Amino acid sequence: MQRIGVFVCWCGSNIAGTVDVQAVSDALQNEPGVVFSTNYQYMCSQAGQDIIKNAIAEHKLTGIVVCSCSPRMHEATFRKTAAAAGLNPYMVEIANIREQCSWVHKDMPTGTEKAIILGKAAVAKVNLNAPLKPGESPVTKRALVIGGGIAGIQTALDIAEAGFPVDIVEKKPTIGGKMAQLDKTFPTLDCAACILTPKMVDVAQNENIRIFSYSEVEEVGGFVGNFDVKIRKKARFVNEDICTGCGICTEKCPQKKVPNEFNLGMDNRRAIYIPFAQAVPKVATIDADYCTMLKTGKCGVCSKVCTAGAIDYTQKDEIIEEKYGAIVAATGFNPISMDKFDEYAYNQSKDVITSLEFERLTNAAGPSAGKLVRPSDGKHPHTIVFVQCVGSRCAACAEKGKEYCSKICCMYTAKHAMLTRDKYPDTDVYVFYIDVRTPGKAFDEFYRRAVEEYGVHYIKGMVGKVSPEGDKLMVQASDLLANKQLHIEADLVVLAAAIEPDKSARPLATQLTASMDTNDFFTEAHPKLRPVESPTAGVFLSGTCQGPKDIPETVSQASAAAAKVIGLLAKDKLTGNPCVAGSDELMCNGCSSCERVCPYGAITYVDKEFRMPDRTTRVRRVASVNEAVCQGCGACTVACPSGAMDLKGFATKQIIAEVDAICR
Amino acid sequence: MNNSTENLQKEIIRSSGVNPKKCMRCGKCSATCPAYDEMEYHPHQFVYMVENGDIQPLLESKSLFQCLTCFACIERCPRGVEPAKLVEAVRLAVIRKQGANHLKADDIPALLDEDMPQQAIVSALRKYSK
Amino acid sequence: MQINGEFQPKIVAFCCNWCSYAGADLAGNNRLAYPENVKIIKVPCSCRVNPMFILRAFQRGADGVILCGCHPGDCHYTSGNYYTRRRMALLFSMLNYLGIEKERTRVEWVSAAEGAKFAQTMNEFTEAVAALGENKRLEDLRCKK
Amino acid sequence: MKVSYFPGCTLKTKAKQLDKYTRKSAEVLDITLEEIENWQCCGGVFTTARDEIATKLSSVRALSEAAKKDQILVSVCSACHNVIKQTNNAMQTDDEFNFRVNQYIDEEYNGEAKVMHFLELLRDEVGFDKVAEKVKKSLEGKKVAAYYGCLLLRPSSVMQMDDPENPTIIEDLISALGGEPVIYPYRNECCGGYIALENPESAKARSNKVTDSAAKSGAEIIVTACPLCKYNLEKNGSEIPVVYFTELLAEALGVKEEN
Repeated sequence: MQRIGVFVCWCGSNIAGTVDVQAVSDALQNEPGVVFSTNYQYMCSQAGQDIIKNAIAEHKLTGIVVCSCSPRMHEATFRKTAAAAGLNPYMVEIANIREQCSWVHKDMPTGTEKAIILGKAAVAKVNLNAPLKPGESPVTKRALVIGGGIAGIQTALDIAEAGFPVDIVEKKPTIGGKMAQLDKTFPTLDCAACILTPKMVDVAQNENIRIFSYSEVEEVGGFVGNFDVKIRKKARFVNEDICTGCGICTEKCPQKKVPNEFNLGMDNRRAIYIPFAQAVPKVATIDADYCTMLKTGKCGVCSKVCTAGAIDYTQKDEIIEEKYGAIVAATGFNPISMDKFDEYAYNQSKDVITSLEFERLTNAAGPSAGKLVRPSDGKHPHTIVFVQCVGSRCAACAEKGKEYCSKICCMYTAKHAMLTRDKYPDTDVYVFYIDVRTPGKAFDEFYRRAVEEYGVHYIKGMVGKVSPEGDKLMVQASDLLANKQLHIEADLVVLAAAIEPDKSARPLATQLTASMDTNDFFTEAHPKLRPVESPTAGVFLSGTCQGPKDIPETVSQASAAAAKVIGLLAKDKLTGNPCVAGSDELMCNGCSSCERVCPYGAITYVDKEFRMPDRTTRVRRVASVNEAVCQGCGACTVACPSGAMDLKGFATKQIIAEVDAICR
Repeated sequence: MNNSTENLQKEIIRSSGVNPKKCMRCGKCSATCPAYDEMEYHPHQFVYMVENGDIQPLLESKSLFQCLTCFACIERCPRGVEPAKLVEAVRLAVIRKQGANHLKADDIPALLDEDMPQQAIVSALRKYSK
Repeated sequence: MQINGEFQPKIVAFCCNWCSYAGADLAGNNRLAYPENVKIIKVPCSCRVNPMFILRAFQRGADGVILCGCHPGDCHYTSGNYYTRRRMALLFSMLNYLGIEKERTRVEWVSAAEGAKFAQTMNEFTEAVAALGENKRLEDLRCKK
Repeated sequence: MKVSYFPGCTLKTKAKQLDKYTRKSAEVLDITLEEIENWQCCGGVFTTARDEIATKLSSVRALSEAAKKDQILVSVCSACHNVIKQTNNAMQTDDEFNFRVNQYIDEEYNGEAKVMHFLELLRDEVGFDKVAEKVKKSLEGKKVAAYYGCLLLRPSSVMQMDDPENPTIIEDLISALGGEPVIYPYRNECCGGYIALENPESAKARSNKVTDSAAKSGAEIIVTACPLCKYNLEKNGSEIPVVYFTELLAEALGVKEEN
């Protein structure tokens, strides 16, 4: 018989608010095997852990039940606590009375009743627990960074700097991400290219970094320390190793009418292209959707002009398989579509643009060579209206936009407004805002400068409608402080579109078995204390894939994620999972059912000598589990017709005991 | 807020189905309102004043009868507040009282011209009278 | 079980550790309410659920049993949920034959990102089971108090 | 195709053309319009207050009638369509309202009917391509401005006809008839509506914005589905003729009587 201690956590009011913790510990006191039961405000705190340690010593406990938050949160903590007190860590079971009880049930009686039942199930299980000893697994000392924007770049550089090899997978033909499209960066106004492109070159030159551009993650298997990843290197129809990036092909290609995504479709590129001058890798890519040669078999101009002979129309997608110890998601963001906000006439006038388009318009390498002109007629705009919070901070019931604040818009709009007034003092600039949110070092000072020194008109209110009339945009807006409705005749309207995670993030999260929130941002293992780790071991988060953030914040988080990766890769071995399958050889009849269902090939058969009751010996074929290979899924336990196969930590008896406890 | 104002506020919130607390004070309703210049209290003020129980001035305001029920504020509000429904609920609180019809049937003939469609008359009666 | 004259079904939910248990946690993190009738048992993979566990649950008075696992193709163990799907298809049709309505049993794929789906599934399932009333078919009278 | 038809009071009096040309066009397009028996005025505007019951009962009766016949309920007047569709939505989504309404009517009704504007019927059931096939007299070269006003599109969560800010349904019809649709920004702004009765100045200001905007965009003719919109635009001195879209439709289909 076990001697079980029950420890009920209040989690402040998180649990105690909906669950009568005293009643739970009292009720569990009377369960079979329980010799000690108590409750405490924060079981995971040092004081709480001391209670557990002292109780183990004092009551000679052989098993522990902690009724607390999800085992995904603190199971490891309490196992360590038990181990420190000399108890086998696998004698600890958690009853999840927070995520699966107090947080989802509203009133005290139901919450308490359910918590007691969950506690009883855990006690019933622990009664049948046995001490386990984990095996060890090696760590592949290589990291994968998915996404080659500033977040992925910084993470990769930091990991490489520590001496570990890193691969960057970027779906576009070049790394650089959104930052490469920006003109200047707030609040210091350094040019984005000037600070980003040297880092891109560092990446290209770092011996520890490989770049898989124009590539996507196809499949992820394995687990922390031992991920098996398949990467699809999409055919770019140009041999990367030979292409010198001279760009002649991109000038000679006769297909000139391809919308240039780097300039957000505001100008055209050729069917063979290098996204921008400082691209890394600087090699051309053929856009198969537009290439005449690939579509009709007639053309071949690029091949003719390429002196290096790098063009290869027969190139196929390539699958690269690689092992990684850690994976970093750095998939970034995009501005949302403005389709549902056509009161601002984005789809009705070329002169209504998003802020990212404004960046390209003011960028010296952009479609207008840095001259701020109207996309419709190339004329200089004299009145510009900026609209903030377009699609941000929308209630779910409004059925459009995002509920969150996109965080970066206030600052970049202040930047746009200021730069416009600086370069074109004859321009009237209006900014319509709901709130100006500028928390950050030197941020508010920046915004005040835009108002006080540059004379930007900040108006508290919102634009209700933009009406394109002739070559003007009639802006109807409210000025809440003056209690007036304004009608402004504008030449250009700039919408601060909300940002959302890149569409590739959700399928990636599925492959990584990483969690996401309802907005498709990756969730962190702990919102405060583990902000750069995903709850899935070995998967880390970098940049805006975790939530809206500006460049300084992105870079900090990228370095933090790198630090976590380095910490993992620095280990030679990881402690494995001891919850593996095992066969009772006396019951096994050697039928091979388990072998056939095992996805890892962990089960083999051995001929073994058994002593029979009549003292003779007989050789029988029995299953044998390779514990280093077994991942503990349990498929074999169900396939086994004789009930010989069982799973440690999730034994048939244990689960049945839980079922019984719940149905009691 | 005294008791009767509080009850009136509750009644307006209940019958309109609007939760003024959802408002984030962006003013888009007033930015989009075609009748803005005819109103002394504008859509965003309706929301704010109902939320604060400052309802008496609204009851006396001509703004109640200037709203065109064009649903533009409802359509464009990013928070789904639906200010026009509040305006309607306040207006009903006024005209449902005995003798408080804003438009009386007897007044109508004087307002008509021969082309005026029936639709205008029934709509106005619905909006201005019980 | 009757509480205040209202039938409260007992529901056992087996959740795989990687997707569905995390999905249930996410429902909690987002405070998405579902009925307290649902009690979760964590298993490493949905394929760990032996038909025997389900029979045992009904025998001991459960009114509904639901299995949640990773989406097909996303199993942490590559193929475990496919086993589950095939095993349960057989088991559930047999149970249906025995008079345990198919609405009392269910397999649902819930990923770690689908907190809302988890809560919604549990709400629907509980409602469906509650509508059927108490399950008496397999109940072992010796287990009755 | 047989559908239930709710003409509305204005179509029987001041807006007879709207009704007449709807019927004529429907005939050409093999749509049988079965007029709801003993229909009553929809009230012209949907009172958004949830406790307003009596004024919505006529719409509920029409809806219930159509549901019984398992027919789509079609109206062509913007106002009728708006009131009926919003009432139906309230019957589906507002339990309290539904319960109270059902206290007043004989047979229980829970929003089963499908409500469509004639435009939607043409787009979704007939198909504009089929309409185009029946065109006898193309509107070729005619610059037509569609005037939606408020009631066809808003609130979009209920009306679900088209994008409330950048609609295309009437423009697509115009194109199908061979005309050249003119896009102008005020096509979904209010004409002033019933304010014409009490504050004609306000209605004038609203209407002029619309007609000026259409005129600036080069429109030769404005089409609308709403008698009150037509009245306001015309009364307040539109330089461009305003007609019902059904009139243009009938003209293109070759069934318009020459006056």
